[in-house]
Amino acid sequence: MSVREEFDAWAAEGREQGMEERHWHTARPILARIPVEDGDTVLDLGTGSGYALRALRERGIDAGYGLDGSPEMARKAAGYTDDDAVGFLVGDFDHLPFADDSVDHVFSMEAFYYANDPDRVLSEIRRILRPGGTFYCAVNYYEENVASHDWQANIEVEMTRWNREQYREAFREAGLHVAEQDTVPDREIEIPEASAFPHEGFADRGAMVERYRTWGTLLTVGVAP
Amino acid sequence: MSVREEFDAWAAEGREQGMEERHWHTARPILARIPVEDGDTVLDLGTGSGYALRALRERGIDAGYGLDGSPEMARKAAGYTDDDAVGFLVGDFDHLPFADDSVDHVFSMEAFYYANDPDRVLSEIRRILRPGGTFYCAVNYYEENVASHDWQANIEVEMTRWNREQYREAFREAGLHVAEQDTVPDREIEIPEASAFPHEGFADRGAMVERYRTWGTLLTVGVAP
Amino acid sequence: MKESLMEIVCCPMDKHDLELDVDERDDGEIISGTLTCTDCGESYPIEDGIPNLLPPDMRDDD
Amino acid sequence: MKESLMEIVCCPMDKHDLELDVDERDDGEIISGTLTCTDCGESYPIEDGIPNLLPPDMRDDD
Ligand SMILES: Nc1ncnc2c1ncn2[C@@H]1O[C@H](CSCC[C@H](N)C(=O)O)[C@@H](O)[C@H]1O
Ligand SMILES: Nc1ncnc2c1ncn2[C@@H]1O[C@H](CSCC[C@H](N)C(=O)O)[C@@H](O)[C@H]1O
Repeated sequence: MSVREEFDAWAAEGREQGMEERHWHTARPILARIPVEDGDTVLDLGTGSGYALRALRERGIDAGYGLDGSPEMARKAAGYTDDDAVGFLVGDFDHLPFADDSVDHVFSMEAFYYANDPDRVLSEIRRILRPGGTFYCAVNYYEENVASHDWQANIEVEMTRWNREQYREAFREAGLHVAEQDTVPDREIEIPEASAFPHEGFADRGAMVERYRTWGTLLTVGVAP
Repeated sequence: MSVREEFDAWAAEGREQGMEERHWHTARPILARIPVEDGDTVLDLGTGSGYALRALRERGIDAGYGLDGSPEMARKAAGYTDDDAVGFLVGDFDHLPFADDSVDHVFSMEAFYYANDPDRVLSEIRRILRPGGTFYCAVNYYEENVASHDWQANIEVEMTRWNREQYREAFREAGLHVAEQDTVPDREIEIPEASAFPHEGFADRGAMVERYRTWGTLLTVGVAP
Repeated sequence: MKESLMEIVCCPMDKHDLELDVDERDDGEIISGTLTCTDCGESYPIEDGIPNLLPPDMRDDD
Repeated sequence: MKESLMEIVCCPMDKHDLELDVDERDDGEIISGTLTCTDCGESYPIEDGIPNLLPPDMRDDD
């Protein structure tokens, strides 16, 4: 199934709302780290409901654009804001429709690993970032997060499962400096008492704690030279 | 009083141990973010007891050098490790005794604001960093952390109190890209019940919570282009 | 879409500038129209205010 | 100090290379000696294994 078909279906089911709610636990502290300034232009790759741009606008960025491969998702996102400085477009990670040196920061949450050719996406990001611009890439599907390993079974789009080091290497290969790498815990999700397990697919409480509090989401920050 | 006299006295009183213990609460999550690789050379500015380099060596860096303006502090730091790959030297922030493009990462914890000329220190750091090298600068003495404002009264070395934006501007002025800015909370320090206040100079519990859990330490990450 | 998007947007295939043809406008907003690459001539639709800049083969795969 | 420090260390004043004179060695460690700038000629002491590369006026201020 194509990205478009898969995520058009997600949008039809309203899944962008549940994602926003859950991803916000880790997106909030990550977005807070981005050194945005008034006047900046920010791009959100795989924007889903578009919540990240709405949040960054409250910090004064000049313009936010959300790109998504699913027309239905982009339509949903557009419906959630009437802020003139936030816009959405349909496009593919591998073929970014943005000019060279045109963007100050790129953010992407739980989306990068769906790319058809992640190395190419990194080159594209490097191309569109202004010197000193950052790429904040957050992924919860990654090698060290063992609980994520079986997610591929539930989705027909092929996913890339790199480890921490592979992320750093791929960023550098694409010409981005690696400024930071961090596992950002989800401190907000409720984890019930041990007696409630199995719960949400976790055999025991320890496994759920490890999944959320330890591995959370992997953040890699790249900077254009 | 000179930096040397002030901190030689701190070292004589053994204060480097209390600082290590307290600063570790925020230093640990900050050090974890630095994307060090095997083979890297890391510099710790205002190293105190030298704990940061000992921690980074466990992640496999090739060499760590701790610089401190206090000969007594450097002697103490040297006494805390017998790792051949960690070395200490006496020097001043404004006059870094390192060659151009010689260091992969610079770390500095609760020390930068003692510099005589902080803009000059940033230029010096920019000079010694290899392209893509990072400067992780953590300061708990800063404008937004109002509880820190009266610290100057207890120390004769003049301190620089910038706000978040001034840090970003000064980094850029020195030619560093700003990759990240974050307030890193101290989640570990024990904060007693409301009835125990006044406590450690805080009038009430709320003030202590704000000081540690909200403002913690301000991290600004610069990257050499 | 806002006309200001034109400042940064380009053809996803060859990265050349796009030319905007507006069919319908509402306030400052472009509701429908076409973006055409000034180099390869490929055109991309704007529908319900949202430009579709998928590569043509991904756009038309249904 | 380790001799490997020589690879990255320089004169704090003019950033020129330093020359190492060893007075005392213990295993690989240089316990005491002098670092001298190959350009300005300023010299910096190594004592108890720790080089003191403070600018001369800050070193001698007591
Ligand atoms: N190759 C690709 N190009 C563009 N968008 C893609 C894509 N692969 C996946 N996506 C989009 O990426 C999103 C992943 S879901 C994450 C949504 C949002 N960032 C959040 O945090 O909740 C989906 O909306 C999906 O349509
Ligand atoms: N101008 C300067 N040059 C070099 N070192 C300085 C300095 N000003 C202050 N220092 C050193 O910076 C240290 C600050 S105390 C912090 C120590 C350690 N980083 C920790 O986190 O615990 C002291 O050891 C002091 O001697």
